[in-house]
Amino acid sequence: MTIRAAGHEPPRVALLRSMLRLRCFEEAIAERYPEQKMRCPVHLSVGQEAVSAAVGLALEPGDLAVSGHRAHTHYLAKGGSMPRLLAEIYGKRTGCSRGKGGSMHLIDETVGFKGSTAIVAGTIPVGTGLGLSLSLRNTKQVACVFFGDAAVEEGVFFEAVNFAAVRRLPVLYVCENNFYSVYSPLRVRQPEGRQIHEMVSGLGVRAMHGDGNDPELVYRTTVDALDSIRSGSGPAFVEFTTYRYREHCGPNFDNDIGYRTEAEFLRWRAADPVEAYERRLLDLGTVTSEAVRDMRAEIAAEVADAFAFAEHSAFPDAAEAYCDLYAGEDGT
Amino acid sequence: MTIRAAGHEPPRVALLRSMLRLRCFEEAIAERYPEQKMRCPVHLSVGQEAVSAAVGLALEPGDLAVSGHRAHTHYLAKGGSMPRLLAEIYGKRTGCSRGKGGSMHLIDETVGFKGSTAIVAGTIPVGTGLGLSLSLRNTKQVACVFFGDAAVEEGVFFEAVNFAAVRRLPVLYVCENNFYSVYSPLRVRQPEGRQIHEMVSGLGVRAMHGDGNDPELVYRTTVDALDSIRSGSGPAFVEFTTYRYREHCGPNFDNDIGYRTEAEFLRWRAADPVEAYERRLLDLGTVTSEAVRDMRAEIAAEVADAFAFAEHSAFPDAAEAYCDLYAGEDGT
Amino acid sequence: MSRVRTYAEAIAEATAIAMEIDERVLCFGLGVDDPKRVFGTTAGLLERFGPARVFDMPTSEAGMTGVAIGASLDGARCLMTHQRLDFFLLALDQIVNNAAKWRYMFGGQSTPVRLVVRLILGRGWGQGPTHSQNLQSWFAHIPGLKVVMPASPADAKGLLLSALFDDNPVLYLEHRWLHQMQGDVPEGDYRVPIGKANRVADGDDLTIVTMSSMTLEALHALPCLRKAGLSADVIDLRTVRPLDWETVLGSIRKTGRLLAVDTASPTCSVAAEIVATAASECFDRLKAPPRRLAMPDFPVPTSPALTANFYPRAEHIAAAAASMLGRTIDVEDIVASRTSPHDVPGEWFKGPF
Amino acid sequence: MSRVRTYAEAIAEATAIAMEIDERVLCFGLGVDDPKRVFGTTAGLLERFGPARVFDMPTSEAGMTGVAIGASLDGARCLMTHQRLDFFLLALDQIVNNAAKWRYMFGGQSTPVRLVVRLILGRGWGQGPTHSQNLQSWFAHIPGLKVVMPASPADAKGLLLSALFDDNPVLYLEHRWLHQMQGDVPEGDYRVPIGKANRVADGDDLTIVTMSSMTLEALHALPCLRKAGLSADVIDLRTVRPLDWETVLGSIRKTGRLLAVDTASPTCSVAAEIVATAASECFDRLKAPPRRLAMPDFPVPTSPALTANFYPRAEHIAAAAASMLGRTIDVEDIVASRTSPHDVPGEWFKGPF
Ligand SMILES: Cc1ncc(C[n+]2csc(CCOP(=O)(O)OP(=O)(O)O)c2C)c(N)n1
Ligand SMILES: Cc1ncc(C[n+]2csc(CCOP(=O)(O)OP(=O)(O)O)c2C)c(N)n1
Ligand SMILES: [Mg+2]
Ligand SMILES: [Mg+2]
Repeated sequence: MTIRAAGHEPPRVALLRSMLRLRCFEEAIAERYPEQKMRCPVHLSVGQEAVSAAVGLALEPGDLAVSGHRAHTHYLAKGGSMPRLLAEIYGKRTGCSRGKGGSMHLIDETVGFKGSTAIVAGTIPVGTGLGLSLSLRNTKQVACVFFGDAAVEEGVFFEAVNFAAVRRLPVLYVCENNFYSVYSPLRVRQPEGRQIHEMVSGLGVRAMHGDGNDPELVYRTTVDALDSIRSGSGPAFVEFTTYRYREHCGPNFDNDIGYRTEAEFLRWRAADPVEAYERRLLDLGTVTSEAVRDMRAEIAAEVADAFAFAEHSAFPDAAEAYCDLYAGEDGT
Repeated sequence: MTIRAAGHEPPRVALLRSMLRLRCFEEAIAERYPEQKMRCPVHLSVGQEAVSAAVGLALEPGDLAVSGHRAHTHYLAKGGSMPRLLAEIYGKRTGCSRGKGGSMHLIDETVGFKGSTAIVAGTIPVGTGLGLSLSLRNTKQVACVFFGDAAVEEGVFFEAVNFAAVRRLPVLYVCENNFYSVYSPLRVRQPEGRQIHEMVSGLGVRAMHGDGNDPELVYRTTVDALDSIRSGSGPAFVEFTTYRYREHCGPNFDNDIGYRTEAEFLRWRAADPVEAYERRLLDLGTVTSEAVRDMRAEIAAEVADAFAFAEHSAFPDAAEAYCDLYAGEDGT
Repeated sequence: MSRVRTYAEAIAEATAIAMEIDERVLCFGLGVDDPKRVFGTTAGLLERFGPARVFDMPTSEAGMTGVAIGASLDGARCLMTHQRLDFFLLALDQIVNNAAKWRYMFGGQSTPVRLVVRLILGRGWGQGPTHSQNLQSWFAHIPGLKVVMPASPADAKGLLLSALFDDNPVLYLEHRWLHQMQGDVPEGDYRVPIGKANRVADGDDLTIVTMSSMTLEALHALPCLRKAGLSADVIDLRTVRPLDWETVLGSIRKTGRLLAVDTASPTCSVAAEIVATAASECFDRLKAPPRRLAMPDFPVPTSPALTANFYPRAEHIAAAAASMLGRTIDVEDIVASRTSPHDVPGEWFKGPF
Repeated sequence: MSRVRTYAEAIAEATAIAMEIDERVLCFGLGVDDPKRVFGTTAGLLERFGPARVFDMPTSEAGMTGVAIGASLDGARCLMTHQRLDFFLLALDQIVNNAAKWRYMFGGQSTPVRLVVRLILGRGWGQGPTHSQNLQSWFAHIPGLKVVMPASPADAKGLLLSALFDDNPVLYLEHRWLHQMQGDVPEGDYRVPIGKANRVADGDDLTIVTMSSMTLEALHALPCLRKAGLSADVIDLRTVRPLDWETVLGSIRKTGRLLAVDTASPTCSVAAEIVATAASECFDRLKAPPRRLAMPDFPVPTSPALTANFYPRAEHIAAAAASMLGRTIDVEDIVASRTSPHDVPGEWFKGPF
């Protein structure tokens, strides 16, 4: 079912600010990636910011989250540190995973971001297990799991969702359906006419969906889902359609290589979620163009500082490769 | 959806005969298992014969089938040799798997039985792959996969069914829902209110269900599913509810140990599918009691012969443990 | 104080003690709360700790391993049980890509993955190819995992308690044939340190390195060797990762001869690792080629006629040890002393599983 | 006739030839028909053989492995590709419990499992802990599997063709750093037999056993050794199961010294197997402790600062070989000769994957 009624007033300015921040950050990575200093794969969410921004604001600070390979914006929206994220991508000791993880393996437990990993669907059961523990601790916290449309093709997705349903666990599953897995369209991966949220309904989990480029809708849907989870109704699943602008992995545009059309891209680009929302709030008078200009300037400064931090941080010693394998004793 | 209309006339006498044969065979195993000569786990289908009998008759001889740990009756109903099955359980060289496999690993490619294995859900993707090859060969054959209600909890079930749906493969999924996995009721494994067939519908596969103790209903439903598969509509899923009388593994009754009630067992036992169908055909005049007596005598002789064959067959040489690992060269 | 307990009882006792000490210990897996209680190894837990902490699960080995990891990241200690190791093949992505690497790949900054996976090693009574696998070398190959294989009731208890209070993922491989074995088991919160081997016999002529049920087989081989005037150090590894090289290599340096016995297939096995390390580290002290004794490099067949001499037993160990010392010995005593068929752990076993 | 081809081209060529010879050969996996064609290794196949035989799949590694097994049981020959070996951890149940055992557990009476799984070994450019694993020893441990690891374009072609026409499941491990490597590749249906090693250099002082990219590193180490007056047999295993013991042990018997080099973690590795077997079988011929050189027993970190000396390279091989002969040598030439950063296979590589 699609949530249309306004249940909760979205924090409009914060939404816009968060979207602008995520966009600015990811675009800066794209711009500077060719310098060859970020020596790890990067999966950018440019075009998909509305989901991260709105879900990030809908979650409580005490809620937990996990994610997959395309996690920068989930990490930031959950409250993760931009300089430490960037330092991680640069392979620096100050990185959020101290250089061990790189762009695909992020953590910041201080803000409830419990980890992102690079195996498709690999953290879906992990997030479900967070939910198991939360339910046993009787807190009102929720565990949120971010993943893409391909992750629902992995068996562990079903196994995890089934278990969450059996035990009515406080887990929010957030599926960002951007229609592609690397270069593969949904058509070769899922049956014709499949609606992911309908399929999940069939598993016995409350499932909602909507336009993932409408931050207010995402916000309302997510708040609604979170309310029902916190009230003890068990897990919920939200599917948001959106679109990735750049290549699956890396900084470039790749509509020319043939797996999708330039026209398709341009259609989505024309309805860009960040620009559209900015216009909307300006039109509504919720923000002034001056306020937006200030916001942008602040964000640009934050991003520049994060890059400066990452660039100026030291690399780990080669010897650090040999620590932190085991807990206890000397860590090795 | 439940099939109620009689689309295809069931082969009534053959159904009864097959059910009697399966019952008689499995009861004989139960009776003689304490002799300690069948030295491998056995999973009996006593109580569940209607599904095997009816699906076995609904399939064409050229169709293929795979199964899991509880496969004796699937094997026999598909046309597998009773003496060779029993010899396998006895660990003899004449066994259908030459003593390598035992009760849980059965094969007879001459009748299209392509293998049963002991890992829950392990052959569901294998059967789906048979379907892939059949579809590429453009035959009208169907691949049939037998499994229980617990197998749908394994991720590979979803992965396989999803692929079959994407490619519209000629695969018939037969789920025998006997409400238990070993001692575990559905309640601790699947969400409240889950109907397995409904869940599978949600995956995008035509799903039907019905009383698995009514052989004619099973037959009609299966024929209907097979027709739709052969007409090119893609895979179908049939769920039949039924009940296992004896312990999960082994020859005994175990309603006393507490995972299910004697009353529940007696309810099912009172509506025994074999006895009920025999009465029905006698009432209808489809068979005479003499004919049934003859049938029973024939079957008893067949079972006795199979036991004699199994008992009198030679054990394999110990050295045979070291052959047939690799194809080609010397097989090792 | 010690009391006599079975290996299965020792496991249940260790679990109960851990659950008593730390209310965040959870125990789950197929059958942990069912009438058979996983061969008795979870007896009494449901009654004592209730269904919130002791529970059955869907047949979803992969997903539930991830669930255990996730619960541990919120502070739980998870004990997960599989009735056969073979079923756990479905879950290797979660254990290797997540559990083993979680701490390392996040730079040591995560909540620890406190996860113990109990894996039962099947054998005999036609368990066959998909119910009898021994994959300890797979786990030992993976940095980030710890792997224990207790051989006695006391170790079953002590290693399980250590595993449950370790801050790393631990695989606990227990042998189906040991469940009914009896032995002294210390009371209370008894721990056997992970990573320490156990010299279970002292001798001079050779070192026999063993694990799990092979420790018993080696001990049964000793009288026969003794008769021939031969004595052996028997080193029960207890833990196959991290491996106690000090004890193992110390013994090999003393005796100059190594027979590494394994419950698994030989190629790239733990026994291979021991022979390789001994050859590299004790080269000058070796008096004879180091040798391993393992399962044949074949799957396990089902028919009892095919398994008769398939698993290494005391007589094979005795014969191999003697031959390394240039002797042939009579092992008939060992064979003759056996009262139960070769495919069951004892007379008490009547099938079917 | 030989022509110069890259390793990636050789793979595509072998696949095309097999698909030409046998119309039952299918090629599938994530990305086999996409614009990048799995680093070029499936280039041209879709155009030539069409979407019925060359196709993408859902992100379902476990299920699709079972699908491949099933299709093969109906007579197909399946070639399945994974962009990283690490993703295949999801499918181990199917490959071990089904593919490896299918023939054996049914007494040799089934249609053969004609399945080749291509697994790409990641390395460099921050692939990190979950994109760089080398699990050949796991596969080598399993009876019923064959495992090949080609080191040159010619072997990439010849081993793939042999694998595709083998009647057993074969794991084909190809190294991401070799894809752009050029070499002579014979035309046509060229096959390199599975189970035969390749002596790629001749020498007297020691035997260096290698696999995959380590073969190149060993070859790069030779000039430096030569300068110091040392010569080595370099045995490229090509196949790690079944292993060509005749060639390997023959060389060790000749030289008396063994350095086994592996792309994986050391514990229970293929290198351990080689050292162990050499110690058992060639004990009397060994002049020095056999040694292995492998990855550290750690996951692979991501930062380039952490991987600089993490992987064994030519300089480490040269130094280890020299030290086994009681020499220390200067390896600076090797390091100095390198023009590209340590974390990329060559200047052509600019990321991101
Ligand atoms: C198990 C596994 N299989 C394959 C991959 C390779 N891979 C990395 S990202 C990706 C696409 C995932 O698509 P989706 O879930 O839709 O997320 P998106 O990239 O669109 O955000 C794939 C297939 C992987 N990392 N893990
Ligand atoms: C992967 C795996 N997990 C667990 C088991 C143990 N096991 C054997 S049969 C069985 C029950 C399966 O129940 P169901 O699928 O409903 O079939 P039924 O026994 O009721 O016919 C289980 C859990 C197994 N063989 N494989
Ligand atoms: Mg996507
Ligand atoms: Mg059942």
